[in-house]
Amino acid sequence: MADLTTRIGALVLKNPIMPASGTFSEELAEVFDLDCLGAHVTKTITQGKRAGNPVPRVCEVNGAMLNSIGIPSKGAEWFLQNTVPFYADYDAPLVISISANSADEFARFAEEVSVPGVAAIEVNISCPNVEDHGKAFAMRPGPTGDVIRKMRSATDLPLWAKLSPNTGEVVEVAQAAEAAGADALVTANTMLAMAIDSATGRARLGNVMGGLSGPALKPITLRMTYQCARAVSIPVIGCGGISTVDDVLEYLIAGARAVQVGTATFISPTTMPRLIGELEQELEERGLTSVDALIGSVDIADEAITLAEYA
Amino acid sequence: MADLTTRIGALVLKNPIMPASGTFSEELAEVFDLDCLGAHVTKTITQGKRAGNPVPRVCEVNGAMLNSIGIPSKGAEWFLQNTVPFYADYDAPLVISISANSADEFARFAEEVSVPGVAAIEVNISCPNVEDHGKAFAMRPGPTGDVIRKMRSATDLPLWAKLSPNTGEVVEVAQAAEAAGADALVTANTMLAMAIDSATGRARLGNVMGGLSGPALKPITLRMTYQCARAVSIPVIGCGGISTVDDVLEYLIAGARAVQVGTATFISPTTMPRLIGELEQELEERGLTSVDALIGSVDIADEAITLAEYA
Amino acid sequence: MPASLCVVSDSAPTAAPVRHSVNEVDCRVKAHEWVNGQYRLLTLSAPCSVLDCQPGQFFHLLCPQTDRFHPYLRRPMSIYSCNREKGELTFLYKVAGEGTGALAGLETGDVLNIVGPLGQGFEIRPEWRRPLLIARGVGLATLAPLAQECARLRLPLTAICSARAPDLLMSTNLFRSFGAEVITVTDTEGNSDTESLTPLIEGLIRSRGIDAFFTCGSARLMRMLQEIGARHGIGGQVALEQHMACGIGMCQACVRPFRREDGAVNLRVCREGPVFDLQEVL
Amino acid sequence: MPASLCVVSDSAPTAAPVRHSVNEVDCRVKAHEWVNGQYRLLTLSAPCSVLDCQPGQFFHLLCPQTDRFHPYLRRPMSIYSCNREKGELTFLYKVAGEGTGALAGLETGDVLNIVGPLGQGFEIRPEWRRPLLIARGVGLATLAPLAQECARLRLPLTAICSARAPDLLMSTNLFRSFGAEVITVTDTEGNSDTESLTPLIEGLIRSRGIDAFFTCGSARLMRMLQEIGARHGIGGQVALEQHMACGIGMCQACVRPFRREDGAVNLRVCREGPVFDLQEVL
Ligand SMILES: Cc1cc2nc3c(=O)[nH]c(=O)nc-3n(C[C@H](O)[C@H](O)[C@H](O)COP(=O)(O)OP(=O)(O)OC[C@H]3O[C@@H](n4cnc5c(N)ncnc54)[C@H](O)[C@@H]3O)c2cc1C
Ligand SMILES: Cc1cc2nc3c(=O)[nH]c(=O)nc-3n(C[C@H](O)[C@H](O)[C@H](O)COP(=O)(O)OP(=O)(O)OC[C@H]3O[C@@H](n4cnc5c(N)ncnc54)[C@H](O)[C@@H]3O)c2cc1C
Ligand SMILES: Cc1cc2nc3c(=O)[nH]c(=O)nc-3n(C[C@H](O)[C@H](O)[C@H](O)COP(=O)(O)O)c2cc1C
Ligand SMILES: Cc1cc2nc3c(=O)[nH]c(=O)nc-3n(C[C@H](O)[C@H](O)[C@H](O)COP(=O)(O)O)c2cc1C
Ligand code: FES
Ligand code: FES
Repeated sequence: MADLTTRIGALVLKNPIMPASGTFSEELAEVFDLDCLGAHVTKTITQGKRAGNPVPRVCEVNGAMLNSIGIPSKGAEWFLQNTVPFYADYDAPLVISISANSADEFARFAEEVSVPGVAAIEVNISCPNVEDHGKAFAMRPGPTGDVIRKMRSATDLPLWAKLSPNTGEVVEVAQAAEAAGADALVTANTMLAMAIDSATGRARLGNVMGGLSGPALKPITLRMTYQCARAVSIPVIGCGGISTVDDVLEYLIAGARAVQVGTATFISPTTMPRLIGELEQELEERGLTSVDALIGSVDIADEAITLAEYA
Repeated sequence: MADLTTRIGALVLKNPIMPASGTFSEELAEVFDLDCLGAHVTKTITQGKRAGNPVPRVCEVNGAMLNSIGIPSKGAEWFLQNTVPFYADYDAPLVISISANSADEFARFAEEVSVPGVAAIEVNISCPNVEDHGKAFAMRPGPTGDVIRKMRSATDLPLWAKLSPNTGEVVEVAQAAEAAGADALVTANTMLAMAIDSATGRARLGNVMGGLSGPALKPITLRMTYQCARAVSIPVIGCGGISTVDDVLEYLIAGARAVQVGTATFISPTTMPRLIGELEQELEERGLTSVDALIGSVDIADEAITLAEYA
Repeated sequence: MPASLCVVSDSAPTAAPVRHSVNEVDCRVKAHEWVNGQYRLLTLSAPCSVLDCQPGQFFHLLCPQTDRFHPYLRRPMSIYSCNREKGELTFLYKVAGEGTGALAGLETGDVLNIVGPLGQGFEIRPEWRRPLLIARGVGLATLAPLAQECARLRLPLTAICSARAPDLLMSTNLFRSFGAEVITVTDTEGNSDTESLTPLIEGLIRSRGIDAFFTCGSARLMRMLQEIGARHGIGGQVALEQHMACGIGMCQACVRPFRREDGAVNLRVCREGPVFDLQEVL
Repeated sequence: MPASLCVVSDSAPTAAPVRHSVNEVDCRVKAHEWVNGQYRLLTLSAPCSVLDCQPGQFFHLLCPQTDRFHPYLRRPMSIYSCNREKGELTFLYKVAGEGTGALAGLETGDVLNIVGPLGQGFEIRPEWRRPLLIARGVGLATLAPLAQECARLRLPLTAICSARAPDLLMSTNLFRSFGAEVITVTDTEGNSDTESLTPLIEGLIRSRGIDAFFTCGSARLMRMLQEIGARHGIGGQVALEQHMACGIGMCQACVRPFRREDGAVNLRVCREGPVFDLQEVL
């Protein structure tokens, strides 16, 4: 049996498959045993209560979806009292995703959620930075570095910085997160997009613009994963459009040490356990004894032009 | 019959459908009469000769494609002697796309190609700026403004700035182009992406990374079109993933005054004439007398939550 | 169609969150007929694992990819009937857009992937002895299993079925087969507006002693019932709809605002609903 | 299959660039058979507008979307035969991946959208009187119409057909029906490597007076022929392949480097090719 374990800094995951933030919750336990997963990653929370965006909050486009859920949050207190204990019953490490409006708030919040039962903090820096005209932290290396640095001194938990595909400075942001002390990167969040109903002329999301996720996003986030894996030495966790075992393999080959599955769980709630089984089978068919053997193995074709050889 | 004409600054186009640079050439005249188009837009050229990128230069992903053609160019001289005269036989205005390595080169090149027969210059600023560590001009408002400003003083032809979806500063770049004297914006070029063959572990493009185009790009470039149309007062030309008349309508509704059709022409070389006919039909069915009536008519849903009314 | 609905006894699905009560299963199409020009009845062979369901619950259907239609997200559909003995599950749906258009292409023997049962169904409180069902359009599909449940509980039942035109009235015979007194109203006959219905319903309250409202399919009717109910102190429930992504409570796509003790709260239609207290709907 | 190929007279397609010589048309599938375990023969009913074609030209096929396969780009396929009288166009193809997998699902009566004819076909120069065709695998499909053209020009023809195994040798009877002398070699028999083929071909040059090579389907065989050709001063042509997007010359996806007077140039396989001078290939 192939060894599916993968190491994300100090954490050892029993396999590289975990959910993406916002596409997973306790309710999925009604579908399958959540302990089969490499980790549990919760929906981003804010310290205080928040309402989220107007409906419709989702729509579909050409084999993908847009969402403008926003970050409705019941607040830290509710989360620590209800959500954290729920996951205590499982062996899989609990990664909690948090968001805040400034680097200092991020730090204070990180401290507050550094409680037993939490194995790592995912830092959702795709939210507006009140100190930078509302531009998301993840858009620039400076604010990204600030957030991570301040959080680093506020908690001992591993910090995973979740990057945004909306920036033109992917590599710079990744390196800033690493330099500031991030333990891993997650590539990536959704891409800002829009859809209009051509019959009615109406924006198809209540919030007008929203995040693109699902298969259409994959070529973009796979590219980011590749760029980041080459540019930093901390582990990179791939995320974006994964729904088949081939997608998982592509991310691992591009350099990801683990992957997150998002929208695919909406299409088929049993996607993650299926991928775990299929990944194991793929490794065996390829005669590989571990996931490690695949990670970063991408073969960059040389420039030679070869004629197809038919046989 | 509905009035399909649309005005892009000083230019009046007989309809809002034109090709996207790099997905159109003289050869398409063998498929249909090119004079049916609103304008002709040629593949980006550089002043000197260039070879382009290694093969494979294209691959398909989930209902879209990646390309890393690069900008193979026979140079300005060849272009002025061969390509410009070819299009002289047509009424449709000729828009030529150019690229260069610095703002000064852009300006000199613009001057060189400002010859009779050329109706406008599309400025492909998605190419590396040698004066900015190879970062594309279109990534930042500063370099974008520089290029347009220098070109503005070098030619009287209308300048269309073609924006990139890879920047995190779409609105700022658009406004910089407008402030520097651009006559129109084209939103947008391809998005940097990647694909790996999971069976072989090989990057599927010879150049490893390449540009995503086709339907998967539409939600992103439609969003840019909407953002730009609200942020500038010069015309915006939508581009990205257009293949159906609904796509055309969505862009017009979002605020585009015209659209460019790229990859769809590869899938069906008769796409553009078909879209022109269908657009006319749609306007008539909606009882609209002109394209203008649609442009920018997007209806931003109010926050009221309404129950579906079945009947 | 007079299927015996299998109702879960007392424990609502949320009571024991860690049992695997939601299943993703492939089902074969047993039959698929047009009920009228707009509605189709889809009958699936379903395994027992998904047939433990309540009236008002729904399934999330993975509509197929066809030449013309390329739905991506699942589509929520109320259970129209569920028969454990026959291993049968039916849906009554209106062909609307991409997803239902694709669904309409399914033929006997084809496979459909479904997730469910999902959500909270109707609750018939012990004090409700004389229910009135008011359904419009596809709301008839959602209320049909409730009518059956009323029959099982031997509650005398009155149902008002509303539609645009008489040929779009469905399930009236099914309601009658459950012993319901059925009143039909249609737009074409001009008796389906709230001005006509309000006195009709107030008459029923007086003559039949109606003490609960159940409705689905029309915001207008729901608002009317909220008013009548408030005036007469009559409670009830409504099955709501909202655009969904996950259908099982993870994504927060499907929220709507509700009146609760401490002001308005957003609740998930897929999870806390689709059935809600009539007066709580904002 | 012994179709009479309709050859365009003198003017190559590029000569008059503004006539609408390339057409996008929907064609019905007339027949679709397995030739062996890997190859299928697809026969289309095609309108006259696309039947003005040369051996070596190709069409760009819009492979259908199926449950399993979702090709996006078109797929290039050589014309296997083209019959103006019967209004018929055939393709012989190997089921390889996404696109050909989808293609293989086409049934008689289905519609396939094709664009063409495209590219430059073979040119049989007047000085070439004794051609040798060397094809491997699917290259047999591309060379078949050339064999027919040789027959029409009454040129005595020799063809070497190479494949992995004897059951994958196709079209040999077709070649024979055009009067060709056919020599078959296969990997399993151990006589298809260049070490075995070089003396065989040099023998044919001596015994038959071969003065031109035409090849398709193998880089290895092409390199071998370049060498033999250079040694013996024998010219020829090769049909090449390259990944394509547009297929009509617009996108520059399909370039390959060629030797020309002024050094190496990139030429488009879809436009300047797919047939090129054997010695120019780099
Ligand atoms: C809990 C629940 C139960 C339902 N039960 C039934 C039923 O029994 N019979 C029936 O005919 N219809 C029912 N509906 C409505 C049904 O889900 C929609 O008609 C269907 O999703 C439309 O999909 P479409 O692709 O054909 O339409 P499109 O308009 O193309 O759909 C586009 C998107 O909007 C969503 N959408 C459109 N209309 C609705 C709606 N009314 N409610 C929620 N999402 C919508 C779709 O799911 C899809 O994601 C129910 C809805 C809910 C929420
Ligand atoms: C001018 C020309 C004529 C051809 N004639 C024939 C023929 O008569 N019979 C036949 O069986 N095959 C022929 N081929 C090869 C045929 O086009 C490929 O086998 C086919 O595109 C594979 O598609 P796929 O989706 O099944 O494979 P995949 O591997 O899934 O294809 C992935 C992508 O790579 C491209 N690709 C893969 N292999 C090739 C190839 N060898 N050449 C060009 N692009 C490729 C595909 O077009 C597609 O875009 C020809 C190719 C060219 C360029
Ligand atoms: C409905 C929805 C809600 C999401 N909420 C969050 C969130 O709260 N925090 C976050 O970091 N990412 C959130 N995401 C982004 C996902 O975690 C993931 O990065 C993205 O969807 C790309 O992966 P996918 O294509 O597999 O879905 C959300 C995505 C969706 C679709
Ligand atoms: C093969 C190919 C080549 C392209 N070459 C250029 C180019 O030279 N200059 C340019 O500005 N854009 C180029 N583009 C981008 C297109 O003009 C267009 O912006 C992009 O493809 C999005 O539109 P689409 O989805 O309709 O294809 C190219 C796109 C493709 C697919
Ligand atoms: S649809 Fe996801 S929470 Fe209701
Ligand atoms: S495939 Fe586009 S130029 Fe050849």
